[in-house]
Amino acid sequence: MSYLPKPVLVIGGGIAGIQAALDLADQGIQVYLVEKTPSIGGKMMQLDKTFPTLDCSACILTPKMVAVARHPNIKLLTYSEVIEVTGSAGNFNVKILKKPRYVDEEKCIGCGICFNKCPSKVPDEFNLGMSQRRAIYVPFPQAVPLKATIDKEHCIYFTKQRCRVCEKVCPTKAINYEQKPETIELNVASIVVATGYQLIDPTLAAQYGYGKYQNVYISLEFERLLSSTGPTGGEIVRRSDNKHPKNIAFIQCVCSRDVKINPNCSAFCCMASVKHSILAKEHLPNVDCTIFYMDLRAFGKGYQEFYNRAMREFGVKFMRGKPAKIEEEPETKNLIITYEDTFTGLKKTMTFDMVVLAVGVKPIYPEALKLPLSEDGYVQLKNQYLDPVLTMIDGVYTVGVAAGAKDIPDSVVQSGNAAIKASILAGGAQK
Amino acid sequence: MSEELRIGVYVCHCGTNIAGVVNVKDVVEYAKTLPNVVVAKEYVFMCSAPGQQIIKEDIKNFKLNRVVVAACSPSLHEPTFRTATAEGGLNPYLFEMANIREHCSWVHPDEKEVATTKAKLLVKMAVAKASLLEPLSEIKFKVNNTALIIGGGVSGLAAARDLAARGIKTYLIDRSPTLGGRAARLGKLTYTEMKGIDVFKGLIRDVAGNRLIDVYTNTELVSVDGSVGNFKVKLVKNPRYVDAKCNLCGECAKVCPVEVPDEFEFGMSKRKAIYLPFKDAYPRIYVIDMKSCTRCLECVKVCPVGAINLNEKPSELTINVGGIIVAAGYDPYEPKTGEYGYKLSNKVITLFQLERLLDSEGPTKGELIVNGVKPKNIVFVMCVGSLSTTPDAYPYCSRMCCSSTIKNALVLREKYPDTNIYIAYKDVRTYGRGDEQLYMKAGENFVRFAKFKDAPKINIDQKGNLSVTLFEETLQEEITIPTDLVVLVVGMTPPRDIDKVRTTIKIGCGPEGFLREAHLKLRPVETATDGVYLAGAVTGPKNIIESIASGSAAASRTLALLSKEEVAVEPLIAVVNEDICSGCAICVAMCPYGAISLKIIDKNIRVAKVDSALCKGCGTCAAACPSGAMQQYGFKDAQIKAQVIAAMGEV
Amino acid sequence: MTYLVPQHPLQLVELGAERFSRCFNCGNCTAICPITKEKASYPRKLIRYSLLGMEDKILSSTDPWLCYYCGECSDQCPRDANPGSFMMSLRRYLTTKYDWTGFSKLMYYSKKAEVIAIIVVAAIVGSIIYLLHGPIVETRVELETFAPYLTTEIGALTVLFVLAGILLSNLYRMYRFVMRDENGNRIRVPLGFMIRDFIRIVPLHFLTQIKIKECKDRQKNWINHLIIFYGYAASFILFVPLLKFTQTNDPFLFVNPLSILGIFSTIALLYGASIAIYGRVKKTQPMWKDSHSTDWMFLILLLLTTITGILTGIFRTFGFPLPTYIMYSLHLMIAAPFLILEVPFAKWSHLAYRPFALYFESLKERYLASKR
Amino acid sequence: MQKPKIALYWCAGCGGCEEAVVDLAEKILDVINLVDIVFWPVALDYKVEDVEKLPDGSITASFINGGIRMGEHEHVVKLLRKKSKLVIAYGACSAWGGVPGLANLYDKEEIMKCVYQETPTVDNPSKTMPQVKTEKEVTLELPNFLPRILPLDLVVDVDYYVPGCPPTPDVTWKSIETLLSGNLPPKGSTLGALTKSVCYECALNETKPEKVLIKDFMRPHKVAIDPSKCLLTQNLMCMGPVTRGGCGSLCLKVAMPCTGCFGPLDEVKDYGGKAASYFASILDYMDEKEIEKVLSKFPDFMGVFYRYTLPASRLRGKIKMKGGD
Amino acid sequence: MKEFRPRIVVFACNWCTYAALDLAGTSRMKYPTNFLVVKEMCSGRVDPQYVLEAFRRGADGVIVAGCHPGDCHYIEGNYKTLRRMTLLKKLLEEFGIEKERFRLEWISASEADRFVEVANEMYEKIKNLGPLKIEIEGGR
Repeated sequence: MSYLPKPVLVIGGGIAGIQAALDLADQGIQVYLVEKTPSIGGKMMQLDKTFPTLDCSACILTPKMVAVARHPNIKLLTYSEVIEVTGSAGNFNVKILKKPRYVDEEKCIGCGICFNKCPSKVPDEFNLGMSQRRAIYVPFPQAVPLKATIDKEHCIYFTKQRCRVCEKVCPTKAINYEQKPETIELNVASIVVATGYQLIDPTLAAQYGYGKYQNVYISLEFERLLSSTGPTGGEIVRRSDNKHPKNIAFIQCVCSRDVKINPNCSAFCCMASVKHSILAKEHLPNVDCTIFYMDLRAFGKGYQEFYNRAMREFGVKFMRGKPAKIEEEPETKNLIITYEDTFTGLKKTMTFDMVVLAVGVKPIYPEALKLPLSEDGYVQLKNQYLDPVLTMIDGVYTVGVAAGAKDIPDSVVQSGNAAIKASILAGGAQK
Repeated sequence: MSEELRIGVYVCHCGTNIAGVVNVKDVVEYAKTLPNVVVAKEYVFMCSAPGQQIIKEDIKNFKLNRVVVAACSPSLHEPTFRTATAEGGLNPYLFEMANIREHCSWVHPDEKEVATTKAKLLVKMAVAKASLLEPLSEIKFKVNNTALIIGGGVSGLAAARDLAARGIKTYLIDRSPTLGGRAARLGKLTYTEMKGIDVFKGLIRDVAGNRLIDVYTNTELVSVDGSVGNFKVKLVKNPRYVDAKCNLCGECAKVCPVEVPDEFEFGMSKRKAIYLPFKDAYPRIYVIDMKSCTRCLECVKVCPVGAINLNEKPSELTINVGGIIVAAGYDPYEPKTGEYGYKLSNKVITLFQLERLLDSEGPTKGELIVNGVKPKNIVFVMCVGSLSTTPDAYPYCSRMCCSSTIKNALVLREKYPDTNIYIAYKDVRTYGRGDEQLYMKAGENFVRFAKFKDAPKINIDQKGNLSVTLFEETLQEEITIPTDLVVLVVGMTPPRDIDKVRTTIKIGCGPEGFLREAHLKLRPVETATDGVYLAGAVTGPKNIIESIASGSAAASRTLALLSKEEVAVEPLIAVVNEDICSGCAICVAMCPYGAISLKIIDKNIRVAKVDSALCKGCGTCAAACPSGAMQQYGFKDAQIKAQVIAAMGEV
Repeated sequence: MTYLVPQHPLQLVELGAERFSRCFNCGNCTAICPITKEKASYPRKLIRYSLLGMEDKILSSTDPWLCYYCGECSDQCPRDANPGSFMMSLRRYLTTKYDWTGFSKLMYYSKKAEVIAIIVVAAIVGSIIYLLHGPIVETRVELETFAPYLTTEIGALTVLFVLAGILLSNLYRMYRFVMRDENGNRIRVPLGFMIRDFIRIVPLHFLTQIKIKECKDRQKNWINHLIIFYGYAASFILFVPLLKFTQTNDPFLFVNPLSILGIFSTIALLYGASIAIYGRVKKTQPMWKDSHSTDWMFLILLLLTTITGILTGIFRTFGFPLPTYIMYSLHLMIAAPFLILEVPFAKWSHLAYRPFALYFESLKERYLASKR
Repeated sequence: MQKPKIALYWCAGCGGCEEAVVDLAEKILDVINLVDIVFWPVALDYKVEDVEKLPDGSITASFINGGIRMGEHEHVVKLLRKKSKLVIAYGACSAWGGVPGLANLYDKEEIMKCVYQETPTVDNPSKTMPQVKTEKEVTLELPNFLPRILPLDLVVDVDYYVPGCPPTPDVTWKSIETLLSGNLPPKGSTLGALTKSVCYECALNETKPEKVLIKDFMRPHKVAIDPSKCLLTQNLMCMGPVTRGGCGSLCLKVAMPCTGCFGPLDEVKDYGGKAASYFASILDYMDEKEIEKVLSKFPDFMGVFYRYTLPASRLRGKIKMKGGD
Repeated sequence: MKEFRPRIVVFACNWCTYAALDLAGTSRMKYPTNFLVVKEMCSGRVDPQYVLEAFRRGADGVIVAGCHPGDCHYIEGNYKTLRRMTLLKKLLEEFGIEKERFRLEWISASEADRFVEVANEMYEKIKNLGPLKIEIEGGR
C-alpha cells in the first residue's frame, strides 16, 4: 500500500486496549499504548479465572501482554497519562506525561533484588490492599514491562532523604533518583479510549456494612483470595480469624440497578459470582455458596450452561431476593443477612461466615479528552447502530467497559471494531 | 549427520532466583562433561543484553551449532534466546531451553543439593534433545489480499464496508436475492428512533456501488480449497431471471398471476412470483421465484425494458481470497405447531411478526390489527425456544429478546395507551447499556411482568378466545390472563444449512450448531482455522449493535491478515516420511484441522500428505501413526526419547 | 382462578401511589420492613398483586392496615418505587371498597365531590342552626339558650348513630372481604373464638395503637397519634355524651374538671393537627411525603374544628355573646362534615379498620391452624 | 570356487520356520546348488561338535529360528555366532520372541509348575520336577531353562532379520537372493520384506473411508466379515497398519485380520505400545467409560498387542526387579 | 543408606500443564524434587512407547498430563490422549507395573495447586512402593 499510515493512540492497557493495540499494530499501523499504571494488564490481570470456560486469566492474558511488548509497531508508554488533546480527526495533537519511575527502564532487568531489600512496606493495590508490596515494586510478577517503579510517596529516600538501599543492591545500577517527568508530544490520526472502569464505592450501599464488618468482601477482593498469586496464596480465609468459611453469600447488584447509586446493570457480576461460587466449591468442597440475585443475567455464549452447572453439579444455591441488610454477630464476626425469599414469600434471616458483594462499576475517562457523556454516565455515542464505538468526537472511539459495562468477549469484539475504525482514519480511507 | 556436534550450554543465575538454590557452578562443570558440549558458561542474567551477547559471541568463537540455555520457562524467554541464536548466525531452531527456575529453583528452595542434581538432569535432557535438533525454517505464504464475506446481513455489510474502507477488495455473497438479512425486517429499534431498515440503508450507502465490493446475491458456496492467505473458493450463482436493465416499474408483478406468502412479512401478506423482496432491497432488481413461477410468460410480455429471461442458468465462478468472514446470521426459533398454541390460533404470533405489524411499511402499515381487530390485552411469552422452556427449546439464552420485548411493549403502550400488556418472563436479562432503564420505563408505563418457571400454557377455547395460564413464581399463584394476542418471543437458532457452509470451510461448531470461535473470550471473531473469521449471530445470539461490532471486529482481524505480504507459520508441524508411510490413513482421522490428506503418488500407492498451512503442530497424528512415518518437527520420536533417556541415570 | 382486573393499579395511582409500577420484584421492601413477620410478605407481594390486577387478593388482605408507613421500604427501594406510598394508597383504596354507600369512592376519586360534600353538609347544618336555634341573648353569653341542649344533643346523637351504623356495616363488609382463604373461599370461625379474640385485640389496639411502636423510630409518631386520638376522644366525650355539662349557659370555668379535659383536648388536637400539617408541608417524614387531597381535608377540617372550638371558648369566656354564637355555629358547621364524612368514609375510619384488621388476621390464623 | 557355507538352527519355536525352508519347494534345489549346508539338525546329521571343529568365521551365514529359551540354545547360538560371518534371525520368534515369548508374562517357576504339575493331562503324583543335573548312575546334565525367553539379538549380535511366522517362501527366497547378491544391506536390516506396513500392499486399503474411526471391537469369529471391505472399519483388530509389509497381505486376502507376525517397522521400538496407540487413537469415544466398555471386550491385551514381540518389547515381559528375592 | 527419591517423568502439554508447572514456580509452591518434565505441544503427542521407554530406563513413575477434556488447545487432542492412556494402563497392569506409578491427569494452566497435589500424592505412594529397578536383558 502506497500511503504512509499515521499513528493511533490507544489509552488504557487493559484487555480492551491491548486488543485494540494489537489489532492496529497487526494492520501495520503504528500504535502508542498509554497506560497510567506501571504495567499493562488492567483488571483482567487481577482475575483468577474467567467464566464460562474457567480459563486461568493470566494464562490467556499474559501472552497478549508479551505480544504487545514485542510488537514492532507498538510503542508502550506505561506510567504515563494523557494530559492534553487538541486537533481533530486525522490530526490530533496529544501531550503525554511520562511520570518518573526513578528506575532506568533500559537498565532494569526486573530481577527483583531491590524490592526484596526495600524496607518500606505499602498496601498492595494489586491485591486490593490485602497484602503488602514495597515502595519500589513491580505491580505483579508478570508485569509488562517487567521494570521496577519507585512509589515516591512511600519511598524512604524521597520522604526522609535516607535509605537508598535499592540503589546499592541493584546489580545493573538502574536506580536513578534524579529522574524527571517527561512530556511526550504526539500527532495521531485517531484515539481509542479503553480506560476501563472503577468499582463504585461499596460503602454507598451502607446496609451491607462493607468496611464496617471484616468478613464482608467485594468481588474483586474475593477474586484475589481465589488466586494462587493472591495475598493468601489461593486460600479462602476470613479477614477476622484466618479460618475457612463454611458458607459464603454472594450478593448481586450492589451499587448496580439501584436508581439512587447507579441505575445501570453492570453486566458481568452475575456470571462472575457464579464463577466465584464454583471456584469456592473447588477450593473448599464443603463450603455452601448462596447467590442472592434478582435476575441472573447469564446472557452470553455458554453462560446459561455455566449457571446450570453451578446449580446442578456444584450445588450452588440461588436465592431470588435482594437482601435488605447485613448485621454482624459480634463474637463470631459472622454475618446475618435479612432477605425475602421471593419464591416462597417468606422473610428470612440467614447467617454466613463470609459475604461477597458484587459491586457495580462506573467508567473512567481521560479528562483531557472532555468526552460528552450521556445521562447514564457513560460516553455519548454519535450513532450507536451504524458505528457502535464512535464517540461524539470524530476520530475518538471508546471500547470496553468505558463504553458501557460488559464482559471480556464483548470488550474484545469492540476493540476489534474500534481498531478498524481507527485504522481507516490512520491509513487514509480509500477514495 | 555429517556435521560434528558443537553444543554451548549457558546457565543463568537469574539474580538469586536460580543461583540462590542451585549450585550453578556445579551445573556448569557437569554440563562440560556431557557429550558434544564444547563450552559451558554461567551468567547472572542470560536474558539481559550482555547475556545474549555471550551467546552470540560464542557461536562465532566456538563454532557452536547447538545452543542450550538453562534459565526460566521457555514461555517467557524462548523467543528471546531464539532471536539471540539467530542473531549469532545460527538457525533459531537449533536452540533448546532447560527450565531450571520455575521447574526447579523456585519449587525446591529448601533442598539445594537435590535441586542442583535436578538442574543437572534438566540440562542433560536439554542437551540430549539439542543434539538431535534440526534446522527449521518458518513456513511462509504469500497473502492474497482480498476477502470473501458470506452473508449480507448487517454484520456482513459492516465487515465489507470497513474492509473496503481500508482498500481491501471484498466479495460479499448472500444466498437470498437481496442483502439485508434479518435486521432489515425489524421495526423501530431499541435505543433510537431508527428502524431496522434505516440501519440497512445506512450500511448499503457505503456498500452499494463501492468499486472494491463485489456483491453476489442468490449465490452459494460450493467449495473452499487452500489455506490461510490463499483460499480458492468456488461459488454458484443461481439465476435471478431478471437482469440489471430492470427499472423497477413493477408492471411484471401486476400481471403475474401467482400469489404466494411473502417471506419478508413472515407470511402475513402475499407477494407475486416475480417480486422485489422489499422496498429498499439491494440489488434493486426484481427476481423470479422459480419454485412458484408457472412460466406463463406474462411478465416477459409486459416488461418494457426486456429485462426478463426465464432461461437463465446457474453459473459457477471461482475466486481467490486471502481471508473469509462467515456472517451467515441466524434463524428465529420456529415453534412447533401447537407449541404455545402456535399455528393453532392466528392470535398467536412471534415477536418477529409483531415487528412487521408495527412497521409502517409492514403488511398492516403499522397498525396492530390481528384477525381484523385491534387487540386490547396482549401477552408476551418470553424464552420461547430458549432456556430449555419446552422439550424442543435450546438451553442457551438468546440474549437480545428481553430488551426487544420490552421495546415492543413500550412501542405498543405509546401507540395504543389503553392496551394492557403482560410480559411472562423467566428472567429479565436487560444487561446492555440503557437496557435497565428501558426495563424500568416499561414498569413505569404499566407493562406488567409475571415470572414463570415452567412454560406458560396457552388456552384456546371453542370460540377462539385466548388466555395464558402460568404459575407466577414470585407469588406462588397460578394466574390466567385472558388475552386477545399472544406474542411468542422466539429465540435465535443457528441458521438452517449452516453445517454445509461449516464443513465446506472446515470450521467447528458448538453443541447447538453455532459456529465455534478460536477462543470464547479472547478470540471471539476468529476460528481455529487460520484465515477464517466469524461475524454476527452465527456464533451465538447477538443484537444488531453487537452484530455490527463483531462484523467490524472480524474485518479488523481479517485486515490484520490481509495487510501482510506473507504469513509465517511456526514450523513445528507434522512431517511424513514417505519411504515408510503406507497410506493407512490412520492419521487422517486424527487431525482436527483437516490438514492431512492422502496423496496418490503412483497408481494405487498412497501416502499421507500434510498441508503445512493447516497443520497447527499438535502431533497427535504422529502419536497415532502405526508405522512411525509421521513425525513432528521439534518433537520427533527420537528427540523425545533422548530426553526421556537422559532424564534417567546418575549424574 | 383469579380474575384479573388490569385497571386496578391505575386506580391506586389516582389514590396517590407513586412510581410503584417500577417495582422489579426484589423483595427488599419486605425484608427491610420492621414489622413484617416471616410469613407476611408485603409490600412486595401486594405490589405484584396490584400490578397484575389480582384485585381479590388485595381485597382479602389485611396487610395494608398493618403498615404505619415508617418509610424504610421507600428509602431503600433500589428502584425508588415508593412502596410506602403504595401501601398508603392501598388503605385509601380499601376504605373506598369497604364503604358500600359510594361516598367514600366519590370523595377519594374526586376532589370536587369532596369539597361539594363538605359544603353541602356544612350548609345543611347551617340551615338547621338557622332554623332551629333558640333565642339570641345579647347581653351575656347564653350558649344553651342559643343552641338548646336537647336539639343539639338529638342532632349529635342522630349523626352518631347513623355514622356508627355505616361504620359498622363497613366493618362487616371488611369482614366479608377479608375472611377468605387463598382460593377466595369464605371462612368461618366459631363464635367463641370471635368473642375471645375481639376482647383480646380490638380494645387494646384501638385504645393504645401500640402497633405503631413496632415500626422503626416511631416513638414520636406514636405519641403524636395518641395525642390526636385522645384529644379527639376527649372532645368527643365532652361534646356528645356530656354535652349537657359542657354546652351550658354558665360561664367557662378553668378549674372545672370538664374544662380541664376540654383544655387538654383542645391543646392536644391543636398540637397534633399542627404537627401533622407542618410535617406534610415540609415533608419531614416519609409518610408525609405524599399527601392525598383527603389527607389535607382531614387535617384542615380538624384544625378548623379545633380553632373554631377554641375561639368559641375564648369568646364565651370573655363574654362576647354574638361572636360566641356565630363561632359556635361555624364550629358545628365544620365539625359536622368532618365527623360525617371522615369517620365512616375517609381517613378517620382507619381507627376502626386497623384494630379490626388485627382481629380478622387473628381469626384467619385460627382458621388456618384448625385446618392444619 | 567354494560354495558359501550355511547353518540352520532351531531354538524355541514351533518348527514352522523349519517347514518354511522346505516350503521353498523346487527352489530349495536351487539353494542347495548354490550353498553347502554345514549344520541343520532337523534335516542333516551334523553334530554340534562338527561345528565346533569349523574355523571361526567359516560359515557364511547362520539362519536361526526360534527364541532363546534354554541354556542349550544360548550355547549353540553363541557358537554359531563365533563361527559365522553373518547371523540371521529367521522368523518372528528369533527376531522378537514370537508367540512362545508370551511366556514372559510368567516366571520360570510358574511355568514349570504349570507344565509339570497343574496341567490336567499331567499325571505326576510325586510332583517330580525336571532337574538340570542328575547323578543316579551316570552324571547327566540337561540344558537349563532360562528365566526369560529372549529374542536372538539380545543374546548374540544379529546381522539381519527375516520376519514372519513363519517367513513366507517369497520372503525367504528374497532374503537368500539378497545375501547371495553380495550387495549386502546395512547391518540390522530386515531382509525380504518392505519398509512400509501391510496396508501398503493390502487391496482393502482403498476401501477405507477418508477418516478411519471405529466404535467397537469385534473378534473375527463373532462377525460375518465382508471380505471386500477394510477389516478395521468392520471393528476388527487388524494389525496391518502397524506391521511390516512383505507378506503379500496373505491373511487379509482371505478376510483374516492381520495379527502382526511381520513385526514392527524400523521406526517403531515397541510394537505393542505403538499398536495400542494406533488402535486407541481411532477408538471414537470421548468418554472414559465408553472406552473402557470397548476395551473390556478384549480377551487378552498382551496376546493382541504383543502376540509376536513381547520379549523384544521395552519391558521384555512381566517386569522383574533387580535384586529382588 | 541414601534416601529413595522417586524419579518421575512428566509428559506435559505446552498450553496447560507446562504452564501450570510454571505457575507452581511463579507462585513458589513446593513439591518433591525429581519430577522431570518433557514438554510436548499437546498431550496428544504422547506415544505410549515413551511411557514404556521411561519405565524401561528406570523411571519410578510417569505422569501424562494435559488440558481438561474440552479445553484442548488443539480442539480434541486430549481425548486421544485419554483413549491411548486408558489402553496403556491395561498394558502396564499386565506388565506388572503398579497402577500408582502411572497417572493421566488433566491440569489446566491455572491449576498449579492441582499439580502439587498430584505430585505429593504420587511421590508418597511411590516412596512406599519402593524403586522400580527393572531388570532388562540386553542393552537396547
